[in-house]
Amino acid sequence: MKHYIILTVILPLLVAFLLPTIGRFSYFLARALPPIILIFSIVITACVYNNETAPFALHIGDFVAPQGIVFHVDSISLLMALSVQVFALFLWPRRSFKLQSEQIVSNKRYSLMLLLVASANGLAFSGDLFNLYVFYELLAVATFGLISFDTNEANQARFAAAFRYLVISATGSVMALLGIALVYFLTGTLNFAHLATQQANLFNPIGLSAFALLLVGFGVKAELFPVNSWVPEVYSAASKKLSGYLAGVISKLAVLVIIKALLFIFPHSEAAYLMLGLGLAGLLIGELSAMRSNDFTRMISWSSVAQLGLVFIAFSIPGQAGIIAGLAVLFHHMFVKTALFLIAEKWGGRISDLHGQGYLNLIMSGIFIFVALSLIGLPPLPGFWSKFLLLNGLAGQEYYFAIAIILITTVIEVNYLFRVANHLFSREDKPVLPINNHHWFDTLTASLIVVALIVAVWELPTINDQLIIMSDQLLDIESYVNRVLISTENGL
Amino acid sequence: MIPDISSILFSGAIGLLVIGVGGLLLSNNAYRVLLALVIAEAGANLMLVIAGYRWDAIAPILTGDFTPQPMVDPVPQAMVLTAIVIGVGVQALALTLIIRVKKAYGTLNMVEIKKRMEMDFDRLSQEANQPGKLEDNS
Amino acid sequence: MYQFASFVFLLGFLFLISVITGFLPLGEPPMLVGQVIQNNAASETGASNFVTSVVLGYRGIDTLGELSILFAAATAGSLVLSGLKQKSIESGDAGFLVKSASELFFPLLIVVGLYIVLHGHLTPGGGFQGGVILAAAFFLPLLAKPSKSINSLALGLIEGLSGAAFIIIGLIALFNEGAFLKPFFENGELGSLISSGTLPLLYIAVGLKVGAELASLLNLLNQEEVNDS
Amino acid sequence: MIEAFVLILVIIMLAAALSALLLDNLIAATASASAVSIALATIFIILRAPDVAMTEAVVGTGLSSLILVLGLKRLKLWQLDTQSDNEEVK
Repeated sequence: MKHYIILTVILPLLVAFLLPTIGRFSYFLARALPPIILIFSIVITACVYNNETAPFALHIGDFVAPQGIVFHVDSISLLMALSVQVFALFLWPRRSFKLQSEQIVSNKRYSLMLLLVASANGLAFSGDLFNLYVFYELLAVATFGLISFDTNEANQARFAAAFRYLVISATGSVMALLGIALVYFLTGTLNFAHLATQQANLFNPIGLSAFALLLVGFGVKAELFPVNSWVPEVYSAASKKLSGYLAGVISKLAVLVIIKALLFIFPHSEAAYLMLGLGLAGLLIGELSAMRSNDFTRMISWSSVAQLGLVFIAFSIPGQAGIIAGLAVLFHHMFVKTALFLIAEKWGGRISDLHGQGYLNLIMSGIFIFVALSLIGLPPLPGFWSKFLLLNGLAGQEYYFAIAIILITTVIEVNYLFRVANHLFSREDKPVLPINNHHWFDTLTASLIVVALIVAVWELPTINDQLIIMSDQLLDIESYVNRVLISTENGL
Repeated sequence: MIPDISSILFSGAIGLLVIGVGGLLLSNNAYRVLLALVIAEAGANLMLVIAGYRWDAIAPILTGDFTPQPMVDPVPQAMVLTAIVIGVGVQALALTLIIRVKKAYGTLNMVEIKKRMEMDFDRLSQEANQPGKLEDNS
Repeated sequence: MYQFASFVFLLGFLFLISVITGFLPLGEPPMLVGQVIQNNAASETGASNFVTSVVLGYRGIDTLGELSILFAAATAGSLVLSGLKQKSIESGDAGFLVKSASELFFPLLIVVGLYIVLHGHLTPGGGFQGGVILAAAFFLPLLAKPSKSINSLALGLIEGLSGAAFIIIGLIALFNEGAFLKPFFENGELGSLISSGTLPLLYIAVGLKVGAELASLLNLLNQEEVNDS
Repeated sequence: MIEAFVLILVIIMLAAALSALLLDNLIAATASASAVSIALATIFIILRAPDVAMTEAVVGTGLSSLILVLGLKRLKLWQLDTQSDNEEVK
């Protein structure tokens, strides 16, 4: 059973390779196959999750670690993979064409989407630095292709946005490759478990620089502060469902990679301070820019930068408190941001154009109010608990400066989110624009997210237990090393 | 007179990296940004190969009578193989994007492209909620 | 302002990596992983080129990811250019020299490319290098006769099937041997052409895939826009 | 002896890299970028990495330059005359 978890990476790749060819013979098959594969890999992931076998290490090709590549499967990576696949299924691009010639284009888009899912799964599981780099690049290339697809030909900005994103991302990749080279210079290995045993070699300024280079490199997708100028451009130019997927789910996988690097390569306070500083800068810049923007999409893009800043601040708290707070903020943001981008699908223009829409579309505006309240952190919504855990952890470390900034930015958050709410329910005597209603499936997905958040309030103790289990597994480096490096013969 | 080999090699890698990253940051022409990217990637690759180099060792290929001798580390070489091919794929994709940007905006100047893009965003933002816009289907 | 900030960053970057490399020892790598691979690779994979055993054996999934990146780049590239009305360049045939050279070199390049692919586990070279040469071989006639175009259906078929072949070899290993991409044929005699288990098969798949992807990328860039306005 | 050889190669490589960014003519810049690859491939051979050297030579010098040249042609920048190119560069 254990080895079949790799099918979640392999099968999407296989189908993606064959999809353009299949599509030439049967368009129906090409449309039906990707969701079937996604459901199949969801079933596999869920089975492994329920089987209580996790955590375990999967040696690809049965080569003994650290020579071979290892997939390390634990609760957090299974949960991330599960969310990647489930969100992909719900945010799957709808059919857009009827013309024969354009079906091919549509198939290519499905193909890229499958590559995106496969690489995200790979990022969740992989336990090897260079393998992570390869999956990260695959994710980037698939993203560039998906961004530059739009049915609205008037949207020429998407190419410029994709190109500028590519330049930033490629610069980040060069930095990450340099970081990998430095790590290899110092230790002669790339396996995380093996690196953890070599930490003494890395505890010097060179190790810190290697970590900083990796942070910048992998931080591009995680919307980290100095390399996040692509965020509002890409999310404005790309389709909103894709933006929701990138902001909600994909950025979290980049965060997970950085956390792994922090725990296994450089678990020292200097690295944590670096992350804290960059996170605070991202939080401030994100919230201030969100307040200044007049466009709904742009506003939630900047707010996404700010939220990921919060995630980095949380993970920079040493010890278990930091991991728990970070995971809570991370999962909360995953749901909330996806819902916000689903709302932006039809309301993506100027905020002032939205006035009066709340009365026309009560469901969506209700969802918006609920999600906004959770994002701000109104008790007893899940957002409150995640922010509470974060502030608690910061207070434990006496980072009062960070607490002050978080509280100030919360006020800013209230300001801009309620500006939108004011427009939605404004009683001003202006004509209400006849905006199309959201597609029923998007409304359903957004409602499901709200239901999930409400259930989360009832199930708080269970979630707390799960978070503790996950953080225990992440922090228990010794048994991680044992699982990966000690022989695997009995695992078959 | 001649500096020792390690400083020569390292300065080669550093030079390529700095020239490449500098070009990425400071170039105004989109095509030149692409060339800078090629150079920066070459520098990172050279760094990786240097990481596996070993004095008085042979290339990691068994020849002759297959007696084991000290060899240079094969792992970074395998990684560089992968990185080179990845680089070429990204480069080709970047070129297609440049072609579309040139077609759309008629310029390769990065500042100009950014300006035109922001203008497009403003226009899209205004049009997004106007009646009669295309039924978009993402 | 931006220029100044970039300049400062660049100076800092230069200083940082110069200082770092000053402390790095050249020529004395720790060889933690590399040494073990040198001791075991010949018996575990049977390839005398250790880079090949790392690329296809120990790090096989990296290579799969890399093939996917090339595929993604070709797919995304055609998606980017798909909105343009385009056609093959119609600038007439190239001169006599290019035409006869292409006819002369076409079989030669195919043979060289296949040789390099097939001997990847013995000598330097392999699927990537050979694949690039194969792509060049199929692109050469296009340079000579620009009005011709590559059969995109056949190219797509090779693209899809060779990539699938790599994965299916891995899946056979998963279902028979219990681990993805585990080499499963006899290793054979070290240094002979038919040796090292499934690695040559994998390299053939890699070569075809790389060749097909790069040929389609070159074909994509060799079009020209129709001026409709 | 080998030091002198490597030194010359590195100097050629860095000069080519600089000229790829500074030359006004984009064709010359592309040619310089592929000169970087040639020098780099030679350095890889000296570093006992024949596989990498071969890939760098085939991919970096051949394929990558071919892709860049095709792109230049398509961008209508394939002009040997620097004068008209200047408008684009500045």
